[in-house]
Amino acid sequence: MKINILAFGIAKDIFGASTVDVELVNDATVSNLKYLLEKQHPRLKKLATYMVAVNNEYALDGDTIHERDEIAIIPPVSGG
Amino acid sequence: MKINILAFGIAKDIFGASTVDVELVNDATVSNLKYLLEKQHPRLKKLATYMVAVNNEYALDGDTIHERDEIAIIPPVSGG
Amino acid sequence: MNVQIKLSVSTLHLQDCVDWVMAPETGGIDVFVGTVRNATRGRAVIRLEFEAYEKMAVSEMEKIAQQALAKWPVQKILIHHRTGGLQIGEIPVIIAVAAAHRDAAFDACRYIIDTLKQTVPIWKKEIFEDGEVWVAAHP
Amino acid sequence: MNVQIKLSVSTLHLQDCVDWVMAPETGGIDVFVGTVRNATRGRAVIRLEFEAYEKMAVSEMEKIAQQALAKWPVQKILIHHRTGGLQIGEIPVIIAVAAAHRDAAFDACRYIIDTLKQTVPIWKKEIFEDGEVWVAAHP
Repeated sequence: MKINILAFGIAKDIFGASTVDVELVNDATVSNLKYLLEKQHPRLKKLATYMVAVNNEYALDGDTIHERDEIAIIPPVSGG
Repeated sequence: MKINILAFGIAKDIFGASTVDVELVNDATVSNLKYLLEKQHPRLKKLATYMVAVNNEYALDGDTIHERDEIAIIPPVSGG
Repeated sequence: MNVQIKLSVSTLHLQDCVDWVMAPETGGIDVFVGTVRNATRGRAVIRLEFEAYEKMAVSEMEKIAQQALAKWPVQKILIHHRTGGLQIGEIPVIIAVAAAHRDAAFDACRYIIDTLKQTVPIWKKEIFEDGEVWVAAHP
Repeated sequence: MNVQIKLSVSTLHLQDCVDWVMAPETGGIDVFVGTVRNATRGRAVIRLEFEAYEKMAVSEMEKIAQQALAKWPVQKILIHHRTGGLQIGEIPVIIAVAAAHRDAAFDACRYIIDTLKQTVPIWKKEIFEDGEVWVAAHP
């Protein structure tokens, strides 16, 4: 399945775009997604940390990703 | 010496006036003043507590009172 | 000057208070706004009367501000307090503290209101439909 | 409703925020006002850019407000946050918490700003004369 990933903050700079498409197998995990993204964009590994949000909720590495989920890369937040 | 005492809050109600005159010996202490006032106005003893200010500073029982000092009775404060 | 203390018979203005403490090097401001509650222990309050021993109240507030400046890395402190009659919803006190970092602003602001309520010679009378009470006067 | 959350590209209005949380049964309001500091680690900041993952940011702020309501006896909570470009002295965030008693207002307000800075997907870019940095991105 092709998943469109939203990027914010420095992740947008790293991807060079506010979204990127990733090809994932069905029932891929957040961890699988991170592995793929880090292979394509090694600068992600230089971040202090980053999270993945699935449908507007922070996801755990073992959570699975389904078609039509809204996926976003959340680099370290700095609001306030 | 005759000292004019300022009263605030409930102390004003107890004295029935915003100031009262008290006759004190020279070098009378705050403690002497309280004793006198409580004799004349026993309701003072019903207060949760009260302080005496000498020249706009909280005074201790042993502090002495001099002519022309500004003396005030400070019942429990409740600002804010 | 990094401290502003005021006793006032007229309405306090929140925006003015915050504008006064704000500076280019400020990162956070904590503001405490007191309000006149409509009830005390279930009894309806009609209005409040505040009385102050003005000169001493100002000097005690100044002392508290100086203590806060000594204890925490804060930049500016403002304390405005009303006197006279206040209706429900009016503002008896505004304390604003600006700091480069917010922890100091929170700590100092809370210290100031806590200490003000213990030491500053200001008295509040609650007026009920059937009487009035000087707050905290009796045990 | 006892919670108001807003992300806004235009100026935040302090007085409106405090008016919204104030109620007849309120005894104290604690307000945190963030401001744009003119320097970070000695380096002059020209302006800031805030970016938000808007839908998630609002839902995370709503969660924090609900947690605060569950943890402390507070009456109303308001969180307003800016997005887009801000100049020095402008206000990125206002948090206002009303309670019958002030301790709860202070505790809840501080919890909200501390948690917001950890969990709400909003990002701040500091723009210097000679470059720009996404705050907190790198170790």
